[in-house]
Amino acid sequence: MAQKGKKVMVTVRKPPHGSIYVQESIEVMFIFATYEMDLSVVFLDDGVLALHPGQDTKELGIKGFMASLGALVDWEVTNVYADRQSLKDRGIAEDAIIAIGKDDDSGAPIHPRVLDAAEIAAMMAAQHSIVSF
Amino acid sequence: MAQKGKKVMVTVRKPPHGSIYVQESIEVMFIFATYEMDLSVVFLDDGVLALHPGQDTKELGIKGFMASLGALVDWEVTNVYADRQSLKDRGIAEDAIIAIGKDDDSGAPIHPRVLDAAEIAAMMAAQHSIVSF
Amino acid sequence: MLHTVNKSLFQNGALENCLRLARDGDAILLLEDGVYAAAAGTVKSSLIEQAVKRFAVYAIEADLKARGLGNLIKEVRVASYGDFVDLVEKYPVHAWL
Amino acid sequence: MLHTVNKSLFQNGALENCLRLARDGDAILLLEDGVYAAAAGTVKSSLIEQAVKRFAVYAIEADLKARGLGNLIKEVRVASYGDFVDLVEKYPVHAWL
Amino acid sequence: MIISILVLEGPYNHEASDSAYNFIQAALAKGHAIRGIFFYDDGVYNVTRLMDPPQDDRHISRRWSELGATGIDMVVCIAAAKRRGITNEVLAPNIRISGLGQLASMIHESDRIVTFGD
Amino acid sequence: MIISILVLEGPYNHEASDSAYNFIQAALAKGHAIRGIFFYDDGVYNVTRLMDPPQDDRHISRRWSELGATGIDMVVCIAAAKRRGITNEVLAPNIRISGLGQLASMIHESDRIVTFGD
Repeated sequence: MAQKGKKVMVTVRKPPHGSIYVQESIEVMFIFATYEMDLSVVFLDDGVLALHPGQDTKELGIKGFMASLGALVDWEVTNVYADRQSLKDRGIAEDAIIAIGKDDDSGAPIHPRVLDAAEIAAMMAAQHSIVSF
Repeated sequence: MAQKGKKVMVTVRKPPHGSIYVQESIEVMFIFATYEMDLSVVFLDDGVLALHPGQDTKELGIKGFMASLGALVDWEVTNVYADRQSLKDRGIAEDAIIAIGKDDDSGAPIHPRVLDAAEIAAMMAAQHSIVSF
Repeated sequence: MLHTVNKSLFQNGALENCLRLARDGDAILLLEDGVYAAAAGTVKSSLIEQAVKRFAVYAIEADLKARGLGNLIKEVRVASYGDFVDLVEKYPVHAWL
Repeated sequence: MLHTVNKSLFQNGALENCLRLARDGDAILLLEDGVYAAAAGTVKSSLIEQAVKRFAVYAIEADLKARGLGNLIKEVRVASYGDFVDLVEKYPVHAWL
Repeated sequence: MIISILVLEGPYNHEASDSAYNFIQAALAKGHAIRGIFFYDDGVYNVTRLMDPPQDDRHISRRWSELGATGIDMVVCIAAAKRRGITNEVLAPNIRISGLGQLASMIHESDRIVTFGD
Repeated sequence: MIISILVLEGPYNHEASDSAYNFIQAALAKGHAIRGIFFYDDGVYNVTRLMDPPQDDRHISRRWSELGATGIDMVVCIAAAKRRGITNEVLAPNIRISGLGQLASMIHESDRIVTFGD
């Protein structure tokens, strides 16, 4: 297919739960992963708050999307990144961020990969298309 | 009427044109003024940008609400205030803010009255109800 | 007065705007994305660390849990929606949207 | 790359977030409430005054007029929607919503 | 105490609807009266009977209708609703479309008004 | 160049719809092709035929329908639309409801995608 490998990025910059953007961005990731795309996902700015450990929306009375976020890898969304500075500013330890799936063989949790701003900027510059939330 | 003189405030903190909040807040002011209320309106934070001189939404292709804002006094919305610091931060000279009507007798333009934060805070504390945009 | 703040302080100025106008003895209720201000150890924690000296600061528990926030600035009072109702009974409200 | 920013810089961190990741030679387009960043003489003007040294900065004319902004930081380039289209043709876009 | 509620944002997209609902439930549990709930700005989207969320999520317009069934006055602003396409054709039960004057009346007849928005 | 557009906010409430429309008009005037316009998040509210703005203001869903009549593919996300109550019952002409896969297709078949939101 001519389009195979077209580089597409989804960026998530909004905080979770106060609005639906993060949840609906995950629905986009799930679908994009089934298409012939070279998909990357970047959580930055308030978007990294979606990776905060221990989130539980039950008392809010809303379904939430933590289950979906924890299953990104199952849906073939594997190139997932988080911005180092955004985590640091928000007091989230890099080794504490939530898992987005498990390794098929070892069962070990898979986490988003933490990158510096310059690495993310370079990756953004290399995309064919970026969709942002 | 028992409720006559109930002190009600409308605060406007969002910037104009990027969203409809300022416009729909003006519709609230117009209606509230026809009820038995002691109505005050305060523009603060990005809300003061609605008072910027020279606004013209024609090229955006949207109707806008500058005509309504310029006719507040005609609709009996007369206690209108703007926050001094918010204006200063945004580079808007106090004597440049738009008129919200004309004096019936002299025809002189009537402007929102510029107040310090402490004066606005005291006024807010004295309200029965505040509706915010 | 009771001031409600529902925006993330990392991205939006609402909390700072609120603190500029709030008066000694006022109460501030953090809800929705506003509860991130209650977290200890962030680049912006000093805002609420200072605020608690002048104001009673509350954060909605259901919103804290939704966001996984357990390590809070210690003077922040965790509040139920029922506590929110009690605050509204005590004070007139301004929402810093 | 072309970065679009549509939020008021007085209330929202989007422009600062954008400037942190933008790379030399990138273009930044201010639109909607984002055009307030182009105004000279505000408490935040230095953001764009510095940015123009590294980036080509544009502001949508219809948005400037809607907001009454005439006194602009002088290196900011006033752009029509047609200019916006030309920028999109030249660069891939990221919207800092 | 008599309370009225102003909701300024649409369902699901912003938490405002949920916060308002949770607040109202707590107020009723404490024996307070809700004089009315007024939907304005994008808040008018709360009341369409056509919404059809996933089965395992809350159904926001149905929740409002159920509150309306208990006698709470549920009002949608006609001007805000018209421009956004919320009409009697799609209105959920126990909710009415009326003018901003109803918000003024709610304020007159309440001890407090609490605003939920974005 | 072939362009697609993603609209994430509802009409009137945010300027996103207007910016998108003005951008598209300029692109068409320059001879570019619009592969499609995709409405997502609150953007799904753009397409209700029931909207009825004041006579002297623009009619946003009618503008989108007119663009659809020229052959531009206008797609509303079904999942986002369902939870918000946008169904075929209220859909304006020349616009269709479909899945997020249509957004993926638009990206595949376009040189650029431009996002308008809040």
